[in-house]
Amino acid sequence: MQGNEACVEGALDAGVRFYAGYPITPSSEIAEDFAAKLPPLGGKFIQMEDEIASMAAVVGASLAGQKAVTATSGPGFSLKQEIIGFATMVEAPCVIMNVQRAGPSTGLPTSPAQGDVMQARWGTHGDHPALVLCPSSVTDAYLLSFQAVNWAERFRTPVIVLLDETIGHLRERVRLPGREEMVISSRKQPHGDPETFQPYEITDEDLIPPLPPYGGGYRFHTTGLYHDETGFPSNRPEVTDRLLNRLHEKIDKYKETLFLYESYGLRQANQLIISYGASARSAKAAWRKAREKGLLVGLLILKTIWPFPEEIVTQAGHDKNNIVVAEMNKGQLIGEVERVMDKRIPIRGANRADGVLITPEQILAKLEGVN
Amino acid sequence: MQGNEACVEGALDAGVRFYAGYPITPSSEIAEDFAAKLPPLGGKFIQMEDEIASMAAVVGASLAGQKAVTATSGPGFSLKQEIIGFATMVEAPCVIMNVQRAGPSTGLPTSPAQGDVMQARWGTHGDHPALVLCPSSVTDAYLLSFQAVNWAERFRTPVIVLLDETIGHLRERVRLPGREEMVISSRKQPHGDPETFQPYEITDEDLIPPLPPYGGGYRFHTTGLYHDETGFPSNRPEVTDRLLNRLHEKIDKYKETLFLYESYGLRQANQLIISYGASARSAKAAWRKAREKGLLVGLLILKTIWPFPEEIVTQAGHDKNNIVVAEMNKGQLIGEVERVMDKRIPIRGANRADGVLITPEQILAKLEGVN
Amino acid sequence: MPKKGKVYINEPWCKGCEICANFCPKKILGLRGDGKMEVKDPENCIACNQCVLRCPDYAIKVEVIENND
Amino acid sequence: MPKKGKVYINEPWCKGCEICANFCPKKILGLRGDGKMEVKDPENCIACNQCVLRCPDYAIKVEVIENND
Amino acid sequence: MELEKYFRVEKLPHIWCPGCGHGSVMMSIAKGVDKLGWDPKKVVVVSGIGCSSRAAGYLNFNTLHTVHGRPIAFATGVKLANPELHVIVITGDGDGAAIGGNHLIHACRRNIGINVVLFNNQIYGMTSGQYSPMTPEGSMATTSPFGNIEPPFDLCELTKSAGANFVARGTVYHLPKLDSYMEKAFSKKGFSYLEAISQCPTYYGRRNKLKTPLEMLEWQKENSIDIKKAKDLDPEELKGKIITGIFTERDEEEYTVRYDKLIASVQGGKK
Amino acid sequence: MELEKYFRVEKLPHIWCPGCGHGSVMMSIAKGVDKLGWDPKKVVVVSGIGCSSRAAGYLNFNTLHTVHGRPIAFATGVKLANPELHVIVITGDGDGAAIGGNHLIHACRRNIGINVVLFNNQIYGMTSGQYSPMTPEGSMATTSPFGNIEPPFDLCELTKSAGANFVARGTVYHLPKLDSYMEKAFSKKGFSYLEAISQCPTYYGRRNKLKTPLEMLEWQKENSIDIKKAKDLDPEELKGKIITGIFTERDEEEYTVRYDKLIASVQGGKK
Amino acid sequence: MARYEIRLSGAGGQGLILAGIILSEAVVRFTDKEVIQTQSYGPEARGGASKAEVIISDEEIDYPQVNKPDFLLALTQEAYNKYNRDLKEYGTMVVDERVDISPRGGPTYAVPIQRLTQEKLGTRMVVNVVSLALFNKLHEVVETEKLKTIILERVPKGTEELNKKALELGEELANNLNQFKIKGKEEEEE
Amino acid sequence: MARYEIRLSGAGGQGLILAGIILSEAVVRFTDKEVIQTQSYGPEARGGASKAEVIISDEEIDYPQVNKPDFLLALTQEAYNKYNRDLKEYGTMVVDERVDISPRGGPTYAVPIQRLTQEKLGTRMVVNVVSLALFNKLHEVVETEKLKTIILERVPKGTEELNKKALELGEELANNLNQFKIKGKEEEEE
Ligand SMILES: Cc1ncc(C[n+]2csc(CCOP(=O)(O)OP(=O)(O)O)c2C)c(N)n1
Ligand SMILES: Cc1ncc(C[n+]2csc(CCOP(=O)(O)OP(=O)(O)O)c2C)c(N)n1
Ligand code: SF4
Ligand code: SF4
Ligand code: SF4
Ligand code: SF4
Ligand code: SF4
Ligand code: SF4
Ligand SMILES: [Mg+2]
Ligand SMILES: [Mg+2]
Repeated sequence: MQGNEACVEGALDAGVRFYAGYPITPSSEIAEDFAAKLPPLGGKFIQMEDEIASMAAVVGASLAGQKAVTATSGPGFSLKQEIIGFATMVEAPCVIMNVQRAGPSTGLPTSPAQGDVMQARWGTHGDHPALVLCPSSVTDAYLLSFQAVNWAERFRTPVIVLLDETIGHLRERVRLPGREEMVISSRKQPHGDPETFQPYEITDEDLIPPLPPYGGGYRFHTTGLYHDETGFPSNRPEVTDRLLNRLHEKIDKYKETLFLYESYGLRQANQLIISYGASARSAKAAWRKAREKGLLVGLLILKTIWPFPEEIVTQAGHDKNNIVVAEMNKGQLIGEVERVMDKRIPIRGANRADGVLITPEQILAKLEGVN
Repeated sequence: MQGNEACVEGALDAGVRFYAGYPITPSSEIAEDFAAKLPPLGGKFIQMEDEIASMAAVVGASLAGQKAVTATSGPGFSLKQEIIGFATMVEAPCVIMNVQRAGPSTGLPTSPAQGDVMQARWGTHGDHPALVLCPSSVTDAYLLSFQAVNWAERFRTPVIVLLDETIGHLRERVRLPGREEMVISSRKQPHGDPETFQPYEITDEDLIPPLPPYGGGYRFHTTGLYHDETGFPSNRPEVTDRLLNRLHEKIDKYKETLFLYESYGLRQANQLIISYGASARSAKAAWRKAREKGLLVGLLILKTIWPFPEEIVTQAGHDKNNIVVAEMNKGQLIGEVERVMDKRIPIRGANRADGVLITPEQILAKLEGVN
Repeated sequence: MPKKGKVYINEPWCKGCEICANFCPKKILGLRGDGKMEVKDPENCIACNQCVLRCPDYAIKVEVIENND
Repeated sequence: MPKKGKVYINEPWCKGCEICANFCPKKILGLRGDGKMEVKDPENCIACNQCVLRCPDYAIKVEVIENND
Repeated sequence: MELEKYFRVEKLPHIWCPGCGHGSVMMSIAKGVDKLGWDPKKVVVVSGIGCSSRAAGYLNFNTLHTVHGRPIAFATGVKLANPELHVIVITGDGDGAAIGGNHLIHACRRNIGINVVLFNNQIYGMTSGQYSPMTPEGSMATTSPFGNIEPPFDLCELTKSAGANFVARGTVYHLPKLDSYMEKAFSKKGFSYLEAISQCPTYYGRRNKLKTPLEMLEWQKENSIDIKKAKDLDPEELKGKIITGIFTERDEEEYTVRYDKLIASVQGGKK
Repeated sequence: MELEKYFRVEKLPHIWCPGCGHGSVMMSIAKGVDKLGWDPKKVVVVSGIGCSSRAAGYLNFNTLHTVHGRPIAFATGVKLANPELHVIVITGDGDGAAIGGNHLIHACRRNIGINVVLFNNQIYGMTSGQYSPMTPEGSMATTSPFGNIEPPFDLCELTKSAGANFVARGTVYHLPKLDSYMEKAFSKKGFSYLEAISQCPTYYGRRNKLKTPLEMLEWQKENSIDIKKAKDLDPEELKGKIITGIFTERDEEEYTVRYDKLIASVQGGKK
Repeated sequence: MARYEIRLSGAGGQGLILAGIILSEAVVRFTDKEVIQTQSYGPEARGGASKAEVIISDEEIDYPQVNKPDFLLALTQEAYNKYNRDLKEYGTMVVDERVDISPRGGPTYAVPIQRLTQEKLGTRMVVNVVSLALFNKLHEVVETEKLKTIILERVPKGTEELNKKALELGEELANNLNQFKIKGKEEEEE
Repeated sequence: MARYEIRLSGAGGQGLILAGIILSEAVVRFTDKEVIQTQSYGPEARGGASKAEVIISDEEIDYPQVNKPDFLLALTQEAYNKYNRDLKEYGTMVVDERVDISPRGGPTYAVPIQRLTQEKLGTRMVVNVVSLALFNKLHEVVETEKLKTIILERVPKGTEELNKKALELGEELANNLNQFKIKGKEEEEE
């Protein structure tokens, strides 16, 4: 199975029955696969006129009660930003898969890159939280897509699966847990009187309001303006503040459970490699080679990159005397590592942004004592 | 003069003769003012069908030889991102004014905010440099708009003027240098044989290729794909690498000259307030009050926020024992301050993101020894 | 026998645009000093409902009165 | 007297789509084993230029030959 | 018709200016739903951004106030996800014809069962009076201080060419007719486009010598020509006129119906 | 016509697949410029993204290969900034009709002096064969594995309704006619739209039982109907047919001409 | 003059924003003082209550927002209700005579601005200039002639005479302001 | 088998990517080995040279890119020119007989794959399956029957028989490979 295909399988298994998208290399197989697999399941695939419309249709379908996904790559991801912000604001569950290619602009449409890492966090205007997952294997692609749908539903928020061309187009053996271990989450439903229903009233400590589907008996208003518990616009500062804080807090609160990662040999290490996505494959090869050479190196592979797993990174890195951050860009997530780590620990970037998968050798070269 | 109007005056004085835009609060006065002032100067104003088209038209006009501007606010800024990346990639001089309002999404269209600070840096897909200026007075609005046009031309890159609703709609006394002090830059022109002209050939040490206008006798190809010196696409890693590095380096090289800021009382201070844009007005009031109370506080007002003036900030902050970063968002530029400063210095955010201008009192409260 | 009507104006909703007054065939509606519409000559209302139809603010209701004279 | 033509095929440009061969009224063009077009029967070319017009790769030129017989 | 059944009366009076035509068009929508007897719980109103789009907040259905220019794309998602819903889009001449023009024509092409009502006040009201793609030539607006030189769209012709099943234009002046078009639009399976000429006294009227709402309504009256009459006039005579009436009524198969057939056939009859 | 004058011959052969129709349309463009005798230095070709849009790289003018869907908007900036330039837009059915549809109709409306040539191969070629808004109903494509259920646009009708001064459709099969439309389109002041039916053997043909480029060309031949003949046929007979010919020829004043007049009047005659 | 905060409020469409702009321009052009003018925007500025705010100061004005006005003008009830809250305890308040106000300390005047404007000038269109002139005269921000210059630059052609009269009316009201004085809280309690 | 890198190259449209996919699927389904398959995408994959790459290993495969192939198949000159460079010095190379190659060390075979496919099967369409079978037989990755299963699942309906024959032809070529052997650099220098 290809990485892109695994994303589709993961999403379908999590209950996705709606896809709207616009083709773009190297993500198109996701659309093509949904086009083939949804109608037999009674689901809907639609190719919209552009990425903006796709994002809008996904949010519309989500509010109509479907678990909904869209997929794209760099240029399309830029176009979707406005409505990703809308989805965040109205708390419409949805998943956006971005199979990264080399940018900026048209760049190298068929080459791998990890240049949209900061954009995934900061791409839409205004303050907003972001939940972003980065697979580094085809198995990950399946699992994280499944997880993304679950989290989108549970936290009522867009979740981004940030692949790269390498993982999207990779075929390899997939190892999945048994179906019974895969627990599906769906959005919370209201139970009270439809007449007094307030769509953004918070009754649960998870800070997340229930979301009934259109036509399900509840009628409510939804807007991208700041709104109060009734869903209607308000510009009272206390309302604004409450809403924005809640949007952040509903995720912050569960931060620890959201930090997915793998780590190798952290204890017996005085150096640390941090990586994610396709780069993590090279990082792991580098880590193995370093270990073979007898270097005391640890490896941290991040699966959740936003919210940035500050605690995991500081914990893994605080006692090291060299940290290498391997990524296929000019240095993006390294900024976060620098932000959270003490200045006395040297932090080095192993970077590559020329459209070629970063090599283990490049990463090795940033470790101390290699030669 | 209103802040928005001052932007128009600054741009016109710098030679802008083309504006394409799409109205949006609170930036619309910029469009309206250009609509009134350009035709009498023989310039062109066009209201396009949306923000994407506006950005495209501006780049088209720029390549046809005009100094060109567009203006927008949050949602429109999100939409322009893809083509801002294109402008960066093809090195089309242009200026984008973003008068920030409270987001995410439609948010509070008429309220001030500084929520697009990170987006201005990371909003488009792929790695790319950014040049972003933040006025905190109407005078600044004029001067920085003038400067933005100059820099766009000189560095062949999009330059962003990041205002906020407060500054955009503020009227106050404007103090300008004499016309003779205002030096206008225009893009470099080629001189060689049109037949052998290579649009991206670097002959000068400033790393910036000349840009002839369409119809001026030179014929050349331009693409958002990675391209070599001839302007034609190439996916050879060394070409890709060279281009991306040059795009960053042509600005990095001049970084020091790009850091515009104001500072007050840094020497005799053990605490530091850092701010920018409208927040800097409140910060200055807070600073005054703190000084009146006898506190040893310094103030750093950043005008250039990207590239982040690391050297200026570390220089101003390294010997302080409290740094307060005042901004109207949930904490954006503070991340950069944290990144560059030593961990032992406490860094506190004075933040407000409810649509109300941050108050001097809020900032004061973050200083030590206020009460 | 011509209908007669009683006109109710929902004052908080009325914005004083004068559209109703202009469409009233009997010209019996007029703006008060505070910018709200009022019925100047209630007797003459023929319950034609023009004002109701035309008011963009849904601020008018007309009740048909039994013509008991 | 019917025109005669000499056909030049720019081999590096030819992609072997066979469009020219299909439009040639004299059916004198045919694909070589390596996928390039060749003139199978040069004598019969009437310089009608159909192949030139039809080749989407601009890979054919036809020269009109003086008919000296 | 009881106001309470279709309006969130507690939100009234609406934010629109005195004499704004949008209130009249909104009422016409409520009447349309009433005439068709749709269950309000099955009605979804999707709007964009603009004064007109604020209507969503007052109508007591499922209401979705989205982003500028994209309500039709959101609505496409809603309708396709649940074809049993009655999906109405409320948009403006800026929202629907400027930034949103592409979604409009694509929805026409797909002929998806959405009823679009475009409040055409020939100006951007919400942002204080810039010209729109439907502002008449020569009009004054904040961004056409020397008079607008761009020809306006005839969106009825355009949506017809793009494939809509039903296309009509009415005016606030001719309210009863507008109500009847509304009913026809709503009862049509497939995509319908209904343009309602509305008035913006605040930003269009004031700048264009139509000082009162009444003058604007009279302008509508004087400049309207019924489509049947228009057929006999030549383009010159029609310049600047509002052609009203029904532009097309077709019965091409609706998109979600076609989709359901596709699913049925893929599933081999079972469902 | 000398190839060297209009082509960057050193870039040839082009990247297009064997038998791709785009090469033929590109040649027709070069011939058009040649016939009008335009100075290549004053010609600007703006394209979007797609196989078709790659044509910009081979034509020896000022060539601007932009982003997907927006070439007309870029071109609007170019033309307005310098009305003396001859601005040609090369686009595809995805680039120009899907993501770029709005820019197309707005440029028609403004009637700005841009010549749009849309390479309609009825598929997204560059991204390997997804259906486009101009893919015939029932066609197989990677995203319509059960056959396309969306009706295609007739962009000639649409651009005509939107206000273009010149609209025509030709096919690669009928090349000489295409050449003549090209010449007419280019010589028209104001906006022109010329649709060239092209063939994508790789992604359309293979999946739709048109195995060779020749079969695709023959499909064009058999399915084309001249617009004059089409007038006498009813919609059912025309379903799935390619109507070719000139759809409209008007002489409404071009946008930048109007703009220059505006400037002159604002400046009070002086300039 | 240390920092002095002014809020002019009324109904949308009464032109108070223009009044604020004229005032601030007068300060810029004819005095050495610093000045800042801001206004509220958006749909809420259409219909409903609307306000323009001006800050005048001898010193640099950092924080540009009016938080505790020294002076409040309220032409309508709605404006009063919305905007009177944060007026300084001893700040000056001028309201239209028809506005119901709660008793307060600080100088308070209920002036028949709208009525007199209508009666004397035959239109309410210039109520903004009347109010502006009243304020200016009261505080003597700039001389009458200077204010007039700017007013005439800013008002629509053809309304010059009307606006001159409005200016006179406003000054007259200022001169007679004491007759409109409302007894303050404390005075009442006596 | 430690990490073994395979590159199958030829002209776009020859179906080598499908060959790569079939090979990797065979490994996944019928062995315990790890496998990775990648391919190059984009316009350059249409017309021109195209390649599919497979890595097979007993251990976890981290770095998924082929950098120094152990095995290269090149069906066309263009593919050879583009992709032969980084072949391991002693890696195996199989080229179509018509490809001109530079002398090298390591086992090198010039096989009339295309010609024989055309001659024996009457079409070149299945040159990919011939090549795949050749490779599989040579390395005995999976048994013939297993490979056949997957091939038959993946090829278009109606071409089953043809593909079975292609598989046989490929295996036959593998069995006779030595007769196509090219003398290596050193051998020549002797
Ligand atoms: C992406 C984006 N661009 C621009 C705007 C600003 N904006 C809001 S409403 C509007 C125009 C509204 O005009 P119209 O649709 O005609 O509605 P009206 O107010 O006239 O009823 C604009 C340009 C926005 N909110 N978002
Ligand atoms: C914003 C964006 N979305 C999607 C793409 C991917 N993309 C590139 S070309 C193309 C379609 C091209 O189709 P068409 O315009 O018909 O050209 P053709 O290749 O068929 O000639 C698409 C969807 C992109 N590059 N940018
Ligand atoms: S039409 Fe309605 S809002 Fe207008 S004046 Fe009459 S009652 Fe008031
Ligand atoms: S019902 Fe008719 S007559 Fe009576 S007030 Fe209304 S419009 Fe006038
Ligand atoms: S010129 Fe005519 S006859 Fe000669 S090869 Fe070409 S098509 Fe055939
Ligand atoms: S038409 Fe051109 S490319 Fe095609 S086979 Fe003939 S010469 Fe070759
Ligand atoms: S601005 Fe115009 S469209 Fe908006 S509410 Fe006022 S009158 Fe209506
Ligand atoms: S994919 Fe289709 S459109 Fe693209 S070059 Fe090949 S044949 Fe032409
Ligand atoms: Mg409007
Ligand atoms: Mg196409």
